[in-house]
Amino acid sequence: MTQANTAQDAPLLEVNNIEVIYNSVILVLKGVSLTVSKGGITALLGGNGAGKTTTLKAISNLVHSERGEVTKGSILYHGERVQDLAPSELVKRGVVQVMEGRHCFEHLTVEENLMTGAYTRRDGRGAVEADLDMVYTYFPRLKERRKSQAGYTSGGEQQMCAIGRALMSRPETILLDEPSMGLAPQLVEEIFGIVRSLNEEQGVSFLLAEQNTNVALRYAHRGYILEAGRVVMEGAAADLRENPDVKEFYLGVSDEGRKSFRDTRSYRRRKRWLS
Amino acid sequence: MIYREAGQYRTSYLDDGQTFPIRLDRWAHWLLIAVAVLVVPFIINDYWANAILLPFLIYAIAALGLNILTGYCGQVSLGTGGFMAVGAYACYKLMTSFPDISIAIHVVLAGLITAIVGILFGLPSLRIKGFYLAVATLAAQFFLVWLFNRVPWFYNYSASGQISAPERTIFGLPVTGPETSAAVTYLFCLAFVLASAWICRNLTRGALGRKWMAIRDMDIAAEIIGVNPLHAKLTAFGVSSFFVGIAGALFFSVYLGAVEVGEAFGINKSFLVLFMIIIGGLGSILGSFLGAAFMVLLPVFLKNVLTGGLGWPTDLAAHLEFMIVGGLIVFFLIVEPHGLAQLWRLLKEKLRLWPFPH
Amino acid sequence: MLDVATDPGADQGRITGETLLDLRNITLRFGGVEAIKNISFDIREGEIRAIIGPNGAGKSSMLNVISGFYVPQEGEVWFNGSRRPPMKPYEVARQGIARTFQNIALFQGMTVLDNVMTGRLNAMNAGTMSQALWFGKARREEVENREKVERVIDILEIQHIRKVPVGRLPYGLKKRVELARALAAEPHLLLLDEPMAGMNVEEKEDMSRFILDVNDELGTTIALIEHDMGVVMDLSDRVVVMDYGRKIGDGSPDEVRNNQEVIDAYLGVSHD
Amino acid sequence: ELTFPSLSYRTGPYAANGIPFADGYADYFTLLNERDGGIGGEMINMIECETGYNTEKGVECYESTKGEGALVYQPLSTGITYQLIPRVTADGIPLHTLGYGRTSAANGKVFEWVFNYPATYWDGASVAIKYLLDENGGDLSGKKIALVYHNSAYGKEPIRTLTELSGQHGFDLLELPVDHPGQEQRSTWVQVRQQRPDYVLMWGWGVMNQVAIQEAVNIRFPMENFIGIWWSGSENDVKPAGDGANGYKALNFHAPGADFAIYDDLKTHVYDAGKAAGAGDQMGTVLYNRGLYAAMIAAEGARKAQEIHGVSAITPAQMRDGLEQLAIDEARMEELGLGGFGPTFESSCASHGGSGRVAVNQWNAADGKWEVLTDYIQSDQELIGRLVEEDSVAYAEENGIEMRCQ
Amino acid sequence: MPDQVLFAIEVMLNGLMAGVLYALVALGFVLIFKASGIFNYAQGVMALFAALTLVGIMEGQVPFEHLINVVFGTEIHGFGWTVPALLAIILTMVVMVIFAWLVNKLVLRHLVNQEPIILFMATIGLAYFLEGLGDMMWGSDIKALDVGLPQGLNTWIDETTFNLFGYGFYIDNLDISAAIIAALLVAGLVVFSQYTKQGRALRAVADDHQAALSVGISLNYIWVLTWSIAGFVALVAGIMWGAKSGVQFSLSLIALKALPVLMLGGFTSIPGAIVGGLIIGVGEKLFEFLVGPLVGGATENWFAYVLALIFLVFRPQGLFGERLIERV
Ligand SMILES: Nc1ncnc2c1ncn2[C@@H]1O[C@H](COP(=O)(O)OP(=O)(O)OP(=O)(O)O)[C@@H](O)[C@H]1O
Ligand SMILES: Nc1ncnc2c1ncn2[C@@H]1O[C@H](COP(=O)(O)OP(=O)(O)OP(=O)(O)O)[C@@H](O)[C@H]1O
Ligand SMILES: [Mg+2]
Ligand SMILES: [Mg+2]
Repeated sequence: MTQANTAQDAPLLEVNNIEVIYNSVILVLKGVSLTVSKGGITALLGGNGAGKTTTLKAISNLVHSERGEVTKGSILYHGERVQDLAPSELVKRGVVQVMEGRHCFEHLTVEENLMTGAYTRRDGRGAVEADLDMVYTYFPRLKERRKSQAGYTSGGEQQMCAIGRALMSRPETILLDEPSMGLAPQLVEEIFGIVRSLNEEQGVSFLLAEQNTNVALRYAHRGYILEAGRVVMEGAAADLRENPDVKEFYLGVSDEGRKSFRDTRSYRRRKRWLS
Repeated sequence: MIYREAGQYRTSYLDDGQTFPIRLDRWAHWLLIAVAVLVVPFIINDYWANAILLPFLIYAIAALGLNILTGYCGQVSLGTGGFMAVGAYACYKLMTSFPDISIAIHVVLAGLITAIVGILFGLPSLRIKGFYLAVATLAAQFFLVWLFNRVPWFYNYSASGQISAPERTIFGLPVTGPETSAAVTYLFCLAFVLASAWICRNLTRGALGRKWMAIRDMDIAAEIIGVNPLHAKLTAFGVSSFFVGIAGALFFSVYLGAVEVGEAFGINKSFLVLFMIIIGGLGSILGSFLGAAFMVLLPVFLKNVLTGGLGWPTDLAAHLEFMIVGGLIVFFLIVEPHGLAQLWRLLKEKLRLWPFPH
Repeated sequence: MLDVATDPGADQGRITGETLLDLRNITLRFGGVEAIKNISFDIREGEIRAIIGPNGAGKSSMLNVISGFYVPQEGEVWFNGSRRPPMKPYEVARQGIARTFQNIALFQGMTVLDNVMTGRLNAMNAGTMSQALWFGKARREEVENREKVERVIDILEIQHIRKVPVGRLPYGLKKRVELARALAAEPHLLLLDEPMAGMNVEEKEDMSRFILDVNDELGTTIALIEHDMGVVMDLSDRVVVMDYGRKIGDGSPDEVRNNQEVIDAYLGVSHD
Repeated sequence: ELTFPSLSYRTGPYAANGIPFADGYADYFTLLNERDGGIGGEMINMIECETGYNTEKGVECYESTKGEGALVYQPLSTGITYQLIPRVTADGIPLHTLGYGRTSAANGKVFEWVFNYPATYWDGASVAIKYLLDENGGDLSGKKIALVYHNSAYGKEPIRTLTELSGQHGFDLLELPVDHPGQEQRSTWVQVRQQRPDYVLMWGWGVMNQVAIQEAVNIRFPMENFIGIWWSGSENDVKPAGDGANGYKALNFHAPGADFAIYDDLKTHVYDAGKAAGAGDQMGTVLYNRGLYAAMIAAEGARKAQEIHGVSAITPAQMRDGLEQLAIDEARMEELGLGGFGPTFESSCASHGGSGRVAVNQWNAADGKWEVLTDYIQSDQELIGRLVEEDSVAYAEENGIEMRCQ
Repeated sequence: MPDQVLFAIEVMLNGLMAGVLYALVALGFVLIFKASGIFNYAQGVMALFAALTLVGIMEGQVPFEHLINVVFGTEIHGFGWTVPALLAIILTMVVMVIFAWLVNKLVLRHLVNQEPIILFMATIGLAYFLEGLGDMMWGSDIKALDVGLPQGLNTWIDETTFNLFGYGFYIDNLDISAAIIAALLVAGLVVFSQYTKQGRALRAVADDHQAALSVGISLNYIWVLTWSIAGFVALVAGIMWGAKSGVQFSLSLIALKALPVLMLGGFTSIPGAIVGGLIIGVGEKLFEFLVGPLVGGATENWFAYVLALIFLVFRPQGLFGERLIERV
């Protein structure tokens, strides 16, 4: 949290009290509000089914393609209402999402996958090639596999491919859905390293939904905790890390230091804020 | 407020697996069957039987059959017409070779013969998947039609090349041939429909049904957790063809009385039944009925409204009918891509939440 | 099965049984890519065996070899003391090997209950006729197996979503349902491919508990791929480390943790 | 009121052929209503019902109209005919299949309710050969005749007759089936080109006709040696091939064109009154005339029935009597404004098949119209009688029908 | 050379030509499948509609003439002008683009991210609609279509081969033009789909609608584009087949001839459509020539499928289709 602090106050993306309903019957988000400040890294935390993915999809407008709808509230980007824009329009404005669960184009080669990321760009071949090289330096493994069909690469390789693809559009804001999932520990650190350097060097803002709370809170500036479709806690990342509940339930450390996974005894425990 | 699950407890696993978990549904279902069996036969006339109910019932059986294969097991088939033809010709050969045996038995045997043919043409499904599999079933479709047209033995060497159903009775009442009464043919087909629906329901709620659905949803994973794809696919082909064969036999013997293979069982029939199950809902027994109703009843209804009611010239009415049917298909898909059955289910889900939407 | 006291210290590195599965000199190639290069290791009866390694190292491919989905070009698989002849995956499953998948492979169109019931398909063999008429064996089997499945559902705490189509579930729950499906088969050997990806610590703790319980109570042997080192180190008895298709380490968690090659290729900084 | 249903097809694959027929059928009845106030004082109520050439819709049409006192059905499709034969027999409603349907229904002893005059497919086959015999000075031995046919019950109809005839006259018969719908016939015509038959006969329908004629033009098969059955002989079939089709021949049992007195009446009472059916642009085409002709026979049957039974509002059973005692002679046709329009024929209890007299027409591409080439030629009644007898007796036995008219 | 061999060669050549014509229809399917994973059942009807529109424009027909006459009691029969072929083709193309736009706007947009079978169903609805609309707009009579392409036996080939073998081969001029046009189309489309950005986007869309949206590909744009191109291909197919048989309802049934071609070549491969067409064309003609007479003929319909089936058993994704990704 060094240089980024300076620009952090201007809100870039505002989500005000949105509700999302799938199939017009399943209410998933029950009033979620959050802001992503310009040049900030914002983490969205929460258990399975809390609605992180749905929030990101609501922002990028992909909920429509899952028969979901934002029924209440508003989403503002640069102060402008964006919830009725087509997803491609949003990408043009610089918001790109890395979807949960890889979603590579299976039949395209890794390199073609990356090139589709540059679909909306108009700044010429050279710039695109340069970025391709940049992605390859971030993920050397991709370079090795660049001619194979993405469908036949390993889980982690697909994850890198999806992230690389998003980088290719030179976004202003990236919505990252569980980037660390299925990646080797070393690579997780690397990816967050990339996030930080993009953020600091190029001013890219991030909204990242992440289960790996530990790492996420280490890199983020701000965090929101979502439970059952509601924001239950928010604050600066550093503060959250100190919160005893967060510590116990999200970081897996209790007062005595890190617990062994063998030590967990009971299945049902209550979170204090949910009583 | 009546439509609720709450307060209805189930005490055994069998209870839990029953077809209609909600009491109101169950009652509605029995009421419907009671009306179909006890009331309709007394008020039915030739028009309702021959023009509306018979085709509806018979197509419902065919749709059930195809739904097993395509809806439950995920194998796209465009050979329904050909398999119906097998049922029809098998039934014809049986009827004429063993005139003393009950027609009901002939129909079932025709189903079994079709099942064997179906299994045979199902063999390529082991290697060929998705839309590509359609080629195997299309080969069946065209080959079977060609065969029945080409080999005179199948139509008993009649000069016309058509097969026509001689009169056969059940309990002394004619069910085939010219002298049938509306109520008898209706009840005969209804009996087959009810039995088919019940059997389909049983098959799809048990182990076999789960095998099929596993293959449909993800065949590789299914194989890895222990489903033998050969067995699952071929049983689906067999069971499916069995019902389709029965539908074909009834279609020929009870409904039309005389058919020519190319005309009655052409590729259009395959498409028609496929449309029924997609519109009605893949992998849904109710969907088979809804789809059959949609594709059989809607055109008749539109025609009666447009020419009978509004007095349009028949050609404009027919064109408009096409446009409306097409438009409605698209409309329903947009409202609910998973077919009428799913639409119905969602409606009920909403009803259950009513009056508090969330 | 709940709350069984286990002494964590004693568990680690415990003596386990006979060799259950032995992989000998496995080599697997896809066209030009050599995904597995001459790897051998064994899994003993009753142990929790972890397989770790960087992305694309060939871990999932290894599981696929074990479950018969990939046929290695070279090498032998010994199971239960005898060499396994070439087999179809479903035959392997019938020998008592169940698994979960890295990219969730649930049956999207079915409810949770039905999905878990598919785990019991191999135990259900009523004839088509009996099933069609829902009479006799089919009916009996359904109830018996349903009971077993309900136990698994109870253990994994997914009762409340029993009737929900799996397509609607969030990622983490899907993983749990997959585990339930594999468990329902009452396998001898359970293969888990990143069962805890996409879970937060709390959920991982739950999952760990489930895995330990299964291992303790039912004596199920478990092979586990996981990228969370905490989990791997805490749960497993022995660890194999793969890198670029090669085996670079094999031993107790402690041994592996301190192996320099492993640190370089995979762990980066050493994890506690 | 006299009810005549018209099971037409103005949509579907054969719409182009169904429309003119339905128009002609309708216009004739309109004319009778407008000019004469119906038949024998009873107005005509024509109910049109769209079948789309689909058997199931045909059944629906039949069931929905039969309750309205329908006097005679003209189903206009072989498939629907076969459905309806048992049904009309049970319901006691006459069925007229004008030059199509089940040939052996010509035997009224077996098929009480079915009429297929004035000519059948077997008559057609016989006349075609007779005509060719004529052209060749009475000798066809050593000649090769190809039959290009729609691979269906309809297309296979003439084979039996032609086989008999080839035995009699010593010509070779080459059978060339074309599968429905018949858009691609290259291999058929390459074979024609290789085998060099002297003549080609065609039993085609729908798009098959157009493609066959186009292909024949392409391979430069002499058009005058190419003869189609009456369902392969409309303007629709030849026009797409343009000038190349000039000289193509087709059988017909009525005349083409609008040079008949009745057209004057139609013009004043129907067209100019804005009462023409359909788009009103089909006058004088072959199929329009055929519709007209079918309606004329139905009307004459009704008239006859009224005469026999002395009532004006006849029942279907009385209509049957009328149709069964129908006698169309020159004088009557002249009266109707249709002098020379069709062959004369008489029917009786035993004979429902007409006189079996058929003419050959030829297409004149330059003028864009069909020309009558020959008189009505009598078919080989002895041979056809025998074949009809065989087939209908088999049907009677199979269905336990007792012979009537004994 | 013995006669039988010469005949067989002639049959084969004609099979090749027929294959090209099948391929023309199959191409339309391939395009849409490639760009959206949709099996477009309406392709055949689109060919019919395009051809009807072309003839209608050329002959100055008033759209919905019959309907207007019935509703308003008027007596309209055409504008009374004719339009030159080239201009009519351009105007028809405009109509097809509008059609593509409407399809996207009214149908596809609402079905993003649905399974293939559902999109397939939507195209069935479309086919029904278009079938009714086409007839209502332009009438159901058979229309001769002549855009000036030569038709009939090619004399040059006939004479040359006659001089060589003593037997002149029959090759239809129309088929030769079709072959040339098909070659051009295929070359163009291959370049478009393999080597351009839009082509890549097209294939991406077919793989995963959501992911395509997420990288900023506008499905609307891609779909209007491909449906327009498919409309163009349909028009070409309509012209070729229409010239053979007149423009009429049955034209929509040519789709059935394209199906085995499509499956054999692979749903996603443009060159596959051509190669598949050639194999099917030659295969079915030769089979009919050699075996047909023994079994009573008319074998072409089913043999095409059996042939495709045989190939598929060895290559389940078709000759050139993309390999099915089978992984867990
Ligand atoms: N397409 C859909 N239709 C119906 N319900 C859905 C759909 N997608 C998600 N849901 C429901 O919405 C809720 C929130 O899901 P979401 O995927 O947003 O959670 P998440 O926080 O991302 O969880 P995870 O960490 O497991 O990814 C879940 O209960 C899920 O069942
Ligand atoms: N069916 C296949 N065809 C071609 N290449 C394959 C196939 N399956 C796996 N590979 C390749 O083999 C290598 C090993 O893949 P595998 O999925 O086993 O990796 P992994 O160790 O599970 O990695 P991750 O941790 O990322 O899941 C990868 O480079 C992958 O691209
Ligand atoms: Mg999520
Ligand atoms: Mg893996």
